[in-house]
Amino acid sequence: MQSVSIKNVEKTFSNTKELGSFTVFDDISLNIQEGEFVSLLGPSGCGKSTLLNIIAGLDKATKGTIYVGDHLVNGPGSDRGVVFQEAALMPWLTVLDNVTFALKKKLPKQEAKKRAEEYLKLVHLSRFLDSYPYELSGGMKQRVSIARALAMDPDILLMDEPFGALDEQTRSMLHKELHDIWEKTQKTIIFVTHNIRESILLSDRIVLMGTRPGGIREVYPVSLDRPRDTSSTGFIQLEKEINSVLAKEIDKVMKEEIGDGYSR
Amino acid sequence: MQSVSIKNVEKTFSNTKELGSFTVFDDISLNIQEGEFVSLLGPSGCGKSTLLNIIAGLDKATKGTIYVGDHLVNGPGSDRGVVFQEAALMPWLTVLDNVTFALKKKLPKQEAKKRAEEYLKLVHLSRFLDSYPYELSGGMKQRVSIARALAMDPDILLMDEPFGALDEQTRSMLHKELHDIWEKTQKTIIFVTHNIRESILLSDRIVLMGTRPGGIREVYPVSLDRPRDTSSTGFIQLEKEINSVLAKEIDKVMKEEIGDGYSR
Amino acid sequence: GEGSASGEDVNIGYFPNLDHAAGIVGKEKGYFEDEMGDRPVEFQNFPNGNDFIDALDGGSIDIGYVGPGPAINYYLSGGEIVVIGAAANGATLLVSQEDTDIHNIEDLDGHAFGTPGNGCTHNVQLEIMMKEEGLESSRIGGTVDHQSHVAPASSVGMFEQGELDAYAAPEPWGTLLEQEHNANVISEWDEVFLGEELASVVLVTTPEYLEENPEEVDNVLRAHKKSVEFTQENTDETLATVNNLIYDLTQNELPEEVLVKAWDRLEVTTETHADALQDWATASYELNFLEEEPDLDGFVDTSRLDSILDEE
Amino acid sequence: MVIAVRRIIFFATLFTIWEILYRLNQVYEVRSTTLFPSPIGAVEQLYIGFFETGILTEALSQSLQRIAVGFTLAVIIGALLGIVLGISKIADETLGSLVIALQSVPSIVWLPIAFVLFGVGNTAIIFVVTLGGTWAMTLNMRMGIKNVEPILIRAAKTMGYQGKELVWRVMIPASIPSALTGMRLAWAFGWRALMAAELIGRGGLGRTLMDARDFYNMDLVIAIMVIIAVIGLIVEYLVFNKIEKNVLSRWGLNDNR
Amino acid sequence: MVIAVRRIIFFATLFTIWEILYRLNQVYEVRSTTLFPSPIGAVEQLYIGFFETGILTEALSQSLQRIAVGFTLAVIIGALLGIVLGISKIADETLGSLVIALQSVPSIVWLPIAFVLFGVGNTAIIFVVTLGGTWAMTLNMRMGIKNVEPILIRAAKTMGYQGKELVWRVMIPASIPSALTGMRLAWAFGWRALMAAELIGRGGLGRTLMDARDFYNMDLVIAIMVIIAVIGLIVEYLVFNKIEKNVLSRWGLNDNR
Ligand SMILES: Nc1ncnc2c1ncn2[C@@H]1O[C@H](COP(=O)(O)OP(=O)(O)OP(=O)(O)O)[C@@H](O)[C@H]1O
Ligand SMILES: Nc1ncnc2c1ncn2[C@@H]1O[C@H](COP(=O)(O)OP(=O)(O)OP(=O)(O)O)[C@@H](O)[C@H]1O
Ligand SMILES: [Mg+2]
Ligand SMILES: [Mg+2]
Repeated sequence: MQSVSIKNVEKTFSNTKELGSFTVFDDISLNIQEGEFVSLLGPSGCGKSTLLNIIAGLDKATKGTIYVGDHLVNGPGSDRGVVFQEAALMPWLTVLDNVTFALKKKLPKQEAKKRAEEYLKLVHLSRFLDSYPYELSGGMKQRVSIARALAMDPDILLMDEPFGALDEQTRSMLHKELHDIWEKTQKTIIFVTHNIRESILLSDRIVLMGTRPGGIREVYPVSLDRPRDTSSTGFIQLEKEINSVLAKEIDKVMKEEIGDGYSR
Repeated sequence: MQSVSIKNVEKTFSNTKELGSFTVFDDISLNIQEGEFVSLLGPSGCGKSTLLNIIAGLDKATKGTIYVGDHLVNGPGSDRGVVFQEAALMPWLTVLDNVTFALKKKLPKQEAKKRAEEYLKLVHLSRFLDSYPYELSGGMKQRVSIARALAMDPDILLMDEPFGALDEQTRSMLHKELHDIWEKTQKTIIFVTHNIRESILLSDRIVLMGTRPGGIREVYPVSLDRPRDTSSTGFIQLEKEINSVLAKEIDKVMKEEIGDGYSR
Repeated sequence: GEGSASGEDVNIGYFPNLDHAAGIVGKEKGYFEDEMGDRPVEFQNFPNGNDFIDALDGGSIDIGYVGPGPAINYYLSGGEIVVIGAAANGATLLVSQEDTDIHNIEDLDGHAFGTPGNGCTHNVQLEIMMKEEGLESSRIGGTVDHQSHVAPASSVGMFEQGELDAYAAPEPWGTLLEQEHNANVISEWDEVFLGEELASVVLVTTPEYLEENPEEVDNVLRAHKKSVEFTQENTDETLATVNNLIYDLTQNELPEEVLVKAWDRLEVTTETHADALQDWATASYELNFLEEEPDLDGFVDTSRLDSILDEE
Repeated sequence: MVIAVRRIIFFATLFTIWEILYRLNQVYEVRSTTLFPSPIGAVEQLYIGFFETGILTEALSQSLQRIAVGFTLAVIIGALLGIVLGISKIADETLGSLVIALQSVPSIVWLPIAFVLFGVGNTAIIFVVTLGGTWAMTLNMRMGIKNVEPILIRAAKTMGYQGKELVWRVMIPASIPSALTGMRLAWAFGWRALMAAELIGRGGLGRTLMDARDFYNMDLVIAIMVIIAVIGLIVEYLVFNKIEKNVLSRWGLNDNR
Repeated sequence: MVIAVRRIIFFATLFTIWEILYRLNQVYEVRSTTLFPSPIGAVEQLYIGFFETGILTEALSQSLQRIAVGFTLAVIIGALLGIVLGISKIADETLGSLVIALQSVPSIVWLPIAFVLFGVGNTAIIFVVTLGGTWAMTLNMRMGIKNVEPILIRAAKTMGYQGKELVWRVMIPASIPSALTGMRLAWAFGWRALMAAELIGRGGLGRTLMDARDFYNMDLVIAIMVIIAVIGLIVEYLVFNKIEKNVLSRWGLNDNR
């Protein structure tokens, strides 16, 4: 498995006519160990997806570098599997084909099919193997996309709010599955979520990002024993702490929006 | 404002080659009062979005009828505003224009603009009025879409997981705003969510749907006083109850997937 | 005003080509205007017979110079057209590519010949001569391959690249092929079928126009006569006029020696051989270009021209 | 079935109106009677051409061979060019300008150039047909590629797809709707170019058409038009329409109203 | 700037290679020397035609008027037709078949029909040009409409948009990329049809081109090609490209690779 080290990364979008150039964050550094499970938390628009995309090699950082193991990231690769915030399914492929599509580069056809079916069963979609994406509900699409990334079995899993559109039961079932897979395969996982509980439940460390200006605000190591109990005091304590820091971030934005700080 | 009454509604998709015809639910009846706030809960793929679309007039029920007030629904109308599960923004319009787009049919230009700006401020997007949708994060798109529906000020609001991609702070801020708007304007609101807490927090009644076969399992009236306290015993009690029923639904699916009940 | 012949203008059509010298000279020298008095004259030039006929049929020209082939075919398919005089006779040359051994009609056996149009004047002339030698075109199952729409312009390139063996050429292209590309002459202009007799350009109008505007027709014919006389007496100036027109249209001139030589292979004249036209049409029928036996009665009416020629 | 009936009624109505117009014109002579074609006359010509003289049978078989080759080449070349222009900015800015510059150049201009390059013959004709269809395919393919949802390309990249495979497995499938329009147009403009090219007199429907015009046999001209149209319809319903229905229904785009 | 330089280098290279080929051919006579045009000769012809004889100036102004009217009509009619076909299933099954049947019919066939309908003149030419461009616009617009993301239409419907307004405010904006390709093709095929139509002898570049061909002035043929190409490029970069850049960047499709 692989470590990920992020060094002084800045991302500026310069194509935006309206805002001139827009700096999402300007100096992010973070070292993620091999086999570590790190969550990214932060208000909407703070740059979580942007950072994930940079790690995935899909976007270029305007400054700074990312290393995966010893390799400088300068493009996407199948060592890093991504669950996108949108489902990103190929509309011309069936559910099953969408998953095997991701495996064809690695496995022979029959094996790819078998493995795809297995992971689709995991997300309860066995009945919909031959459906096309437009025939699926929002949550079903997201589950296909999760199955696809898991089936790829990459060293590093980058997950952007993978469980956002799922009901709580399915979600906690998948929490368990993801946790098992992680334990078994010792993958490095970077996990974006809005759900503080979810992040505490799953991660070794929680990275809290802020906005305006964007960047890392706090990093919380989670030292609770697994499996974690959401009603334990340590859990509740941490949840409260993170919540209050996040609340401050949101407040700041709110003031900017409503107060005099910003005028058009 | 308007009541909504759903009478023996069935929805079957007959175009699916794989599954033959697929019946999502076959007999849903529900009366929603004027000014009532009703939440739809249920496992992924049970037909919440489908039902919402039928009420919106976008899909046709294969059987049964829907009345809004005295009118039989046979097409979409601006009396029913919809927040879609996907953001559904026009990619060629800026954030501001996307919102005014929904108002142009009702208001003069200047007024439309003013109102759009107001609601975009509410969702903290004043800085991004002139951005195009592709320049927004997932949560930001969803907020535009919420602002758009609220600005339209329809009699009936149909919201499909509107807060799914938002961080908890923004989410609870919007809970408050939505609640205030609802109290002030006495809108009828049908609200799809996966978040049991959210549904208890906001609604007058919670409709719990199931799948395979699809349909309404239970309807829970929420009689707690507002503003509701998530740590009150009534709240926790109800949460547990709903949780356990939902868990049963999911279990059923799981058995089907993993057990012998279903084979390919 | 466009697209109709009504009103004041007299619209005259012609081709920018050597055998249309009468029309070209008349236009350049202003003979038509002179005769027409205060009625304005408009000229239009055409690249091929079909377009000319379309224009006449659609009423955008009233009168004009055209080859007999399109005129006869149009007449025989029920079109309203009448020949009121000849403008030039001759002007067909049969040539073969320099590397072929084709020097006589019978040598064509097994080779390919081209003609500017299908069943055009030159096509019929060549095929009827072949028929006398017992040869038939591939069109009717014979052994000589026929390419029916080789524009004179294309013929040069095809000769150069050896892709066409023989060509029934209108002047001045026959001469051009002979002089510039060393083509063999299979048959001189006066040896081809109907040779000197067959009109290469005739002056036509519609019977309706003839009936309703006899004076204008007479004026045109008078100018036509003047032009023909001029060209007969002033070869150099005529050739220069034609070449200038070509230059004005294409920024290019034909070599002078080609024009001079070609000039000898045709005869600008008002002499109309109605029987040659009938013979040509009959030959066309014999060659299966026409389905019914042609009867050109009423196609030629040179009475007005004859009386003008008699005026002096 | 309903569709077929609808279509038949539609065309039958057109046919009848046309024939009535023709007869009215014969009587009132509003327009030239020689050049106004009659649909019944065209049907007659079709019968004669196929079953009596056989000239249409022969011409058709020649033209079909040429259009088949030319169309195939146009689609392949056009697709390749379109992909290159859609993907590479440099190519779009240089080669792209050339494509735009050349696409307005009519077949009559290409013809002499083709003669110079390939000599007079089938090759030259096929060259012209290919050119006739290529640009439509190129531009549609290019726009199809440019319009692929970026997220799909990004997703495929993280799965290890790149270069040729990315094009083949993602960009091309995603551009099929555009490519389909390109193919339809390539087919149509290929025919147009073919008709122009066959005028040089090496057989085919184009030559027959010109010959017919030379003798003012407008009914035969219409008969040839009908042949082209019918072949167009056959190909449309056996090929293009099938693909389109399939693609649109897979993508859930069937009921856009 | 970089783009412009790139483009100039590209075209200059083509020009040079061509002239070299021409000179080699003059010496070795691989191909017909009469018909092989020289680019320098073409430039000369351009100079003469614009500044000495003036024939190109006149022909160009005539052709431009016709293409302007014909193109505009083609885009408008094509867009309307395409929208109708894209929206209405019945229209697609009947009128759509007709469009498909007619689009392969070449201009040479339309020409005599246009004469019968409009007489020989500008109207007939513009008719043919319009027909030449319409189908490309129609088919692209149709596919554009069919390809609009259903969710956008659904969203607009819930905001009270329907009928004409839905088409105008949602379907058309959403189909602009397709429509743009349609316009580009309508422009190109409009020119092609124009060249064919102008042969009937009412002036314009088409006629000059034919005359030049008939009298072996291949340099002038190329000069006319260059004129058409340059106009194409000007329109491309002043109109189409601007719109495209604008649209693609708004939609975030700029960096598809
Ligand atoms: N292509 C782009 N051009 C300009 N700005 C962009 C672009 N993509 C993203 N941004 C901006 O970058 C910021 C961060 O976006 P990002 O998608 O990373 O947010 P996020 O943290 O994932 O938010 P969310 O939780 O809502 O998904 C946003 O303010 C967004 O407006
Ligand atoms: N166009 C369609 N064709 C066939 N089946 C469809 C179509 N649209 C939806 N379905 C099926 O209908 C069922 C219900 O879908 P719906 O989108 O209503 O679910 P949902 O309750 O909103 O789920 P989620 O919470 O995941 O959004 C799903 O099983 C889906 O596969
Ligand atoms: Mg995000
Ligand atoms: Mg849903």
